[in-house]
Amino acid sequence: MLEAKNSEPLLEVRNVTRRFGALIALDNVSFSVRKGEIFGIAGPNGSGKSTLFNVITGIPFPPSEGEVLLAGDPIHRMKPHQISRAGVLRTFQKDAEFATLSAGENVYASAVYCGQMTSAEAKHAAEQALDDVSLAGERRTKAASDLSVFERKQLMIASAIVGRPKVLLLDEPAAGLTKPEISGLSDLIRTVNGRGIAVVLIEHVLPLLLEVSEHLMILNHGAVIASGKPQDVVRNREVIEAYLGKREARL
Amino acid sequence: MTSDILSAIIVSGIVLGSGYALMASGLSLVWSTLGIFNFAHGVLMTLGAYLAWTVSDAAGLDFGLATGIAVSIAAMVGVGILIERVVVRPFYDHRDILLITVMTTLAAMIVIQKGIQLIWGARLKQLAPIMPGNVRLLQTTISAQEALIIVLAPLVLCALWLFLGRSRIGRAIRAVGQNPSAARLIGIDVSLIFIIAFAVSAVLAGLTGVLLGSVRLLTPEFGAEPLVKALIIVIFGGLGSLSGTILAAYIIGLLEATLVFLVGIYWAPSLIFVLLIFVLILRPQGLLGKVVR
Amino acid sequence: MMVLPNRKTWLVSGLVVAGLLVPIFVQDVYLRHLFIISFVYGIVAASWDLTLGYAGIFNFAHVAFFGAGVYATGLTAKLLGIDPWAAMLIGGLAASVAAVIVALPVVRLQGVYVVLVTFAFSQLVMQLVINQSDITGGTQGMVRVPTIWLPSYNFLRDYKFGYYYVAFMLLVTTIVCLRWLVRSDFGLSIRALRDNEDYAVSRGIPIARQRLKALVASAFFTGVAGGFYVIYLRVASPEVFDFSTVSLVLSMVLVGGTSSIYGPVFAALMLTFTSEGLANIDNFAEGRHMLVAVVMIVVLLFLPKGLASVMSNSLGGKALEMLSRRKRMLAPSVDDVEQEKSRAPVSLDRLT
Amino acid sequence: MSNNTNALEIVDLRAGYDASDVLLGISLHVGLRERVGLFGPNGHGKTTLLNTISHVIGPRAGSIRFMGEAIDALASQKIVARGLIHVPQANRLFPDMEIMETLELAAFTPRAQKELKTNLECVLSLFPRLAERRRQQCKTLSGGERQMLSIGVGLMCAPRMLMLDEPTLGLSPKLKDELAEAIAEISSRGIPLLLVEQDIAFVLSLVDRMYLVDHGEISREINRGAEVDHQDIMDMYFGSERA
Amino acid sequence: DKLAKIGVLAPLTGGSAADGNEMINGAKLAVEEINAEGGVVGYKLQVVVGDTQNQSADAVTSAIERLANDRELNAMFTGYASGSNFEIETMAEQEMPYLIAANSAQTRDIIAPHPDKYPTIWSLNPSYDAYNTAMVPVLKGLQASGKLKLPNSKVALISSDNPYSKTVMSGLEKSFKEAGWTVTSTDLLPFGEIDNWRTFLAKVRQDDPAVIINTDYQPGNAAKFLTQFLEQPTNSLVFIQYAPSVPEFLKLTGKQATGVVYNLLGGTLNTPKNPRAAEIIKKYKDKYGNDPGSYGPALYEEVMIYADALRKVGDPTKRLNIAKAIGETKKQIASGMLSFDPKTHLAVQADNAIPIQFFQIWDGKRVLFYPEQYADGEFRMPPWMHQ
Ligand SMILES: Nc1ncnc2c1ncn2[C@@H]1O[C@H](COP(=O)(O)OP(=O)(O)OP(=O)(O)O)[C@@H](O)[C@H]1O
Ligand SMILES: Nc1ncnc2c1ncn2[C@@H]1O[C@H](COP(=O)(O)OP(=O)(O)OP(=O)(O)O)[C@@H](O)[C@H]1O
Ligand SMILES: [Mg+2]
Ligand SMILES: [Mg+2]
Repeated sequence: MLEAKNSEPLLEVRNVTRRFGALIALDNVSFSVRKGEIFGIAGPNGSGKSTLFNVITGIPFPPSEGEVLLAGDPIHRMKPHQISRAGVLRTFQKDAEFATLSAGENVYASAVYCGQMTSAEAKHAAEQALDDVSLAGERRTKAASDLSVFERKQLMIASAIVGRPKVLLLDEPAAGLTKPEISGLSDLIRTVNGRGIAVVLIEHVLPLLLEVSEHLMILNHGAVIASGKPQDVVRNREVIEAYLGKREARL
Repeated sequence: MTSDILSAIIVSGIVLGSGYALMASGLSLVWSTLGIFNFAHGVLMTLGAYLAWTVSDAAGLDFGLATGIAVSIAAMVGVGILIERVVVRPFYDHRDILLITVMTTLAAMIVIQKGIQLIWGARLKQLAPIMPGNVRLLQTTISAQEALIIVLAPLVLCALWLFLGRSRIGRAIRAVGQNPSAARLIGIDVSLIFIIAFAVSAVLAGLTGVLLGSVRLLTPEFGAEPLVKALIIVIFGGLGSLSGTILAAYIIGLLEATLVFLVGIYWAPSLIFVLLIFVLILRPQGLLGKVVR
Repeated sequence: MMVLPNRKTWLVSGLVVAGLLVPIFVQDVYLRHLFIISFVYGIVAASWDLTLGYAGIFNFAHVAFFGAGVYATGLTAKLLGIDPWAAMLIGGLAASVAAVIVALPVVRLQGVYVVLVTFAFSQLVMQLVINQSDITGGTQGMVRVPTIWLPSYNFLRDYKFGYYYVAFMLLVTTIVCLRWLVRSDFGLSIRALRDNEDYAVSRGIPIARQRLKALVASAFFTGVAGGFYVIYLRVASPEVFDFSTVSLVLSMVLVGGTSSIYGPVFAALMLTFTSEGLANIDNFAEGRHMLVAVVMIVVLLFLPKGLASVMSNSLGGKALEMLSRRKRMLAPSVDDVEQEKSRAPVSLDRLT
Repeated sequence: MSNNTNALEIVDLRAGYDASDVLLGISLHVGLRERVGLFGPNGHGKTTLLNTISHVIGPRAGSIRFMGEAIDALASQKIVARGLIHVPQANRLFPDMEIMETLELAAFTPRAQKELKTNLECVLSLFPRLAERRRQQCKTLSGGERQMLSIGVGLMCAPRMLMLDEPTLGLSPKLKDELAEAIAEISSRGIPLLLVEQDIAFVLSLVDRMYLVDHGEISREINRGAEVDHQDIMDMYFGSERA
Repeated sequence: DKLAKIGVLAPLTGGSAADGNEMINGAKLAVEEINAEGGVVGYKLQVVVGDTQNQSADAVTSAIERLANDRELNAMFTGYASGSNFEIETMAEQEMPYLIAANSAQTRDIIAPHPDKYPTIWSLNPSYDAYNTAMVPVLKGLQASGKLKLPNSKVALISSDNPYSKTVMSGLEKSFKEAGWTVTSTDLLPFGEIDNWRTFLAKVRQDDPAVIINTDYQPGNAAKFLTQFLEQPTNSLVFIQYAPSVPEFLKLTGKQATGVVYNLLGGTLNTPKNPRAAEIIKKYKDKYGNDPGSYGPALYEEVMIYADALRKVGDPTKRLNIAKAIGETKKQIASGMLSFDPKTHLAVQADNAIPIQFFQIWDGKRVLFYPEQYADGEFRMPPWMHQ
């Protein structure tokens, strides 16, 4: 594990910019995630966090400028589905699922197409992944659309970890979850990370964010305003000013 | 090419365009807002025209054109509501509402069309023009009726455009189309909105029928070709953008007229289709359609 | 992953046997002809279901694929003198090629824009056929297309006995292949794409390739059906491109129920026989069509998922559930509607 | 009994979806100037309760009275017209509409029309971001921005009582605080409040009284008087989770 | 007494429904008349209708199979059933007596190679060749007699993309060129409804020809063509193929049509010199309240011809004999003196057989000015031309 940490960067984002007409949603952002690292991202609403995930995965759009490298190879020109297959898997902030497919099929499909597994492997991997997110029993055969909000979140994560990710991008997974669910989530993140998968985590739920992430980056108006050890970053005045607000700072 | 050729092209282009714009307006109203493709829209034009004919024509009740038009427009309100009630409402919350209503409105179309044939027979008919005689435009002569259409079409469309974009009801229609339940939670009566939308759209169809019914010839299939034209124009203009629809109507009209002159009537339609395909490949969201996502 | 419920398996095998026995018990040439025709339409409708229902592609060029099959077979068989059996295959291939051409723009487009391009395409194909009148016969059509034969067997003198079995075999083969396709991983992937494009891509599913495959596959079976159609009727005429043909087949798909394959086939049989049954009534030409249309609406009222839903659950239960749905028709829950929308083959907010 | 002491009064309410029963007899009330919280595990019926009150889904049994009048038979738009406003959970709003259009449309009922100006100012000052982005389409908004708009829409409806379903969903910590203050300010104008929220700190900072929802029933009621801290509630929670 | 059913194939729904209904009416008119006189050799006739809808191959075949399945039905009649007359093959296989009016070109193409294979098929219409050849001589005649004055000898030809119109156009082009005319344009239009002729007419105006010929036979198009031509007429004779013979053409164009010329092969020859036509038209109008086009009388005659044959043979199930009898027909019918050419199974064309008729429309009336022996009026210069 340890030597994995200080090894060369796995995911590298170099001077990435994304414009929407006049609006600059991402302004020359650079950072790198090391192998096996848990990398936290936070920032005010509309600061460009999800957009960052969008341009990294090419879904639905690539960066306007700049490049993204995975283990040294540029991926920002690849087709989106190839990027996923290359090992960069994301979850979405809005809930997303294959509504008419059963939970099982949701995950299986990802295993086959993203994980490039044979049918048999995929079945097994799917079961495994669903266990990981503890989505058990008859809920696996239910159509995804009949699952509750929380169950669908679990499903989305399961279908990501089954796709042989090198880097897992989680966009506000804890939004709307209860304390116990959140602690469950942080365990899950640790387990996944334990398998040598790097995790990039966008979160507004600070307890989770500060608990799990080893490195924290704060965006504001599409630009990086702070980056480093979580406990240092949260003391940064600009961060408090722009993002945390007084109360959170006091805690 | 000589100036009178040029004017001939421009004039017939505008005539065509205005016609297309009218055809598209009503369809666009329910389709690009409520997301329901009303296959019966074309046949509603036919119905409107036939009603006006029966009331006005000497071979019918002979009450004069004004009455005829008034009656048919009034009737269309009812028809629109009926269509909404019978073939759309039962499927509001169904998952494939689009596909299902495609089917049910298609069925409605067949019923009405065959009904028309049953009642009025298949022989060609023609409505008396609202404005008889010819007028000279640029160096070309066109029937006064067509001149009327050229004038009316933009008015109708701008009215519709303001209605959808600015008026509360208009916005409510769009809101209902995009997210009915959220619309309910701000106090919009969804079913009422549906009814209004369909009634207005039917009236537009009737109006179109009445206006075109004296330029073209009435048969039970009268509305079929306008429906297709409307479909093309609404999509080409970019769904959800009425201004796009209007633009598309005139562009296609002028394009058609020009091509007819350059390559002849024969190849013009095919060429237009080819051009459409290329435009869509370059602008997948249609002419003025906003980028989806 | 999905397992076919047992009673369904029984039902299906039962139907196959019944289908095989029909010509034994039905001597009536006219009825046999109706079966043959509805089998052809069954194939066309079922394979349209692959693109329209499963892949959620608003593909209105499907009937053009059929036409491509009709003319490709007709021309190769008549002008090049290729054996009609082989010509049918050529029809399938021709249709697939047409599908590839359509796919090029279509895979890039979203929702309804597909309608326009596919529609335009079918108009172009028709124009082409009509325009090449010296080989296709133009609007008049192409007559005396040679028909299939077997050593010492004449299809023209057996009261459509042979044609029936050819058609039936084509139908069964098509259904088997289509069912296999939609239940394979490929089938899963196109449904995933239909449900949520971005999400599917983020799970490694290639949009363009899967859609292309879907179009080509459905076009192939349609093309072969077109081939048989022309071989059987021995005439190819441009009416196959008519809007009335489109609406006929479309109604079979939707009344039968999308995403089911079986449904459209039943609908094809039902609609053909109802419509022809009514043809016997005098002075009822219009009424006949009106009545059929009304039947469609009624079917959809009680079985909005089409005839197919009768096969899956018991009719009674289905109808009841439908009624209960209708009661709360105007009050779907928030999540409900969002889900309903996202469940639609092409989600509405992408259409509007 | 006289209802004039209560804005909202619910007795033995039952509701659910097609096959499943979700609410198994809920009774609660919200006073005329009261802020009440609803707290409970996911999937236990909080949203369903709000959906039933605002008649997004029809109740199966029980009674709902708003300002003394029975509303359980009324259609959603009628309830909104009376001023009982429901800000739903994770609302997708109207994808193709612009922010301003949406806010103006939200003041749909005649009553809301009258207050349009003032409410609009209030919303825009509460969420300056919305003012910056007047012409941006809802579907392109960020998660938090959409949440802002959704709350803004609720306020535009000229509420006489507010029901918020997880309003802090996806909001930055700073914005949460500002939202809390705003809500407090709004309800201090005499607008009663029914608040569903998972962020317990946020709830406690706002409400006078709190119900715990558990498997479609009210498992417990906690008054401000009875000093409870996070931990107690967490305990009940895990208790209810185990159950 | 006994029943002899006869099948009538007709497009009752879809674009050609008007023709279709007329066919049925014509046939029923004849049948009622026959039955009123006690039927034929102890058989009462009964019409069974087969709807060919949009004339698609399967619609037509289904209709035929349905009728043919009825053992009591031993003859079929139609104006036209399909664009290609492919059904002739089926009829021949079933040895079904089949009388057909239109599309005689297609009929000939199918039958001429080996007539003996199609003993039961007979076409009421003669070959269309006269459409190509008759025009130029007739114009010459008019000019010679000074009734027609043409500024030049340029002709503009228009056709719609269907075999009928195209054959006529190319035929005319040939004969005009041979006669030393200059053909300024030969335009082909897509088949179907055409609303806007202006750009096209503007082009024609440029090289103002003395004669404009539109072979598009669809009355709607023809009417629009004429009205839009008259918005800015040129000094040219306007000839329109077939369409003006359809009743509603006159309704639609009214006075405007005055001066338009058209010709007709195998159409009802409605002149004092051929009383039978007038008689049939009157019966038709009395019964159905409107004037028939060509197909009402055509089907009436087809049934009558069949009745004669049945009278000769005496047994409807003797299909070949019946068909043979039909082939030997020689009688005056609504369209002239009918007899069949054994080589093509088409009606014989000639001024003293089935003549080609030239009409000019004047004040909403059709004036037959050629051939002389039937003529009921004279050609006059159209109002829009320099007198
Ligand atoms: N397609 C688009 N068109 C225009 N603006 C966009 C588009 N997508 C995003 N934006 C804008 O870009 C900014 C960044 O959006 P993004 O979703 O990345 O924010 P975020 O950091 O994820 O915020 P949140 O924490 O609320 O999710 C927002 O202001 C948003 O409005
Ligand atoms: N549209 C629906 N159709 C069927 N069942 C549903 C629907 N919406 C919710 N449910 C079910 O009703 C139960 C209660 O859901 P509800 O959303 O009310 O819980 P909740 O307390 O709001 O949870 P959360 O805190 O995640 O919002 C859940 O089991 C859920 O699966
Ligand atoms: Mg975000
Ligand atoms: Mg909830």
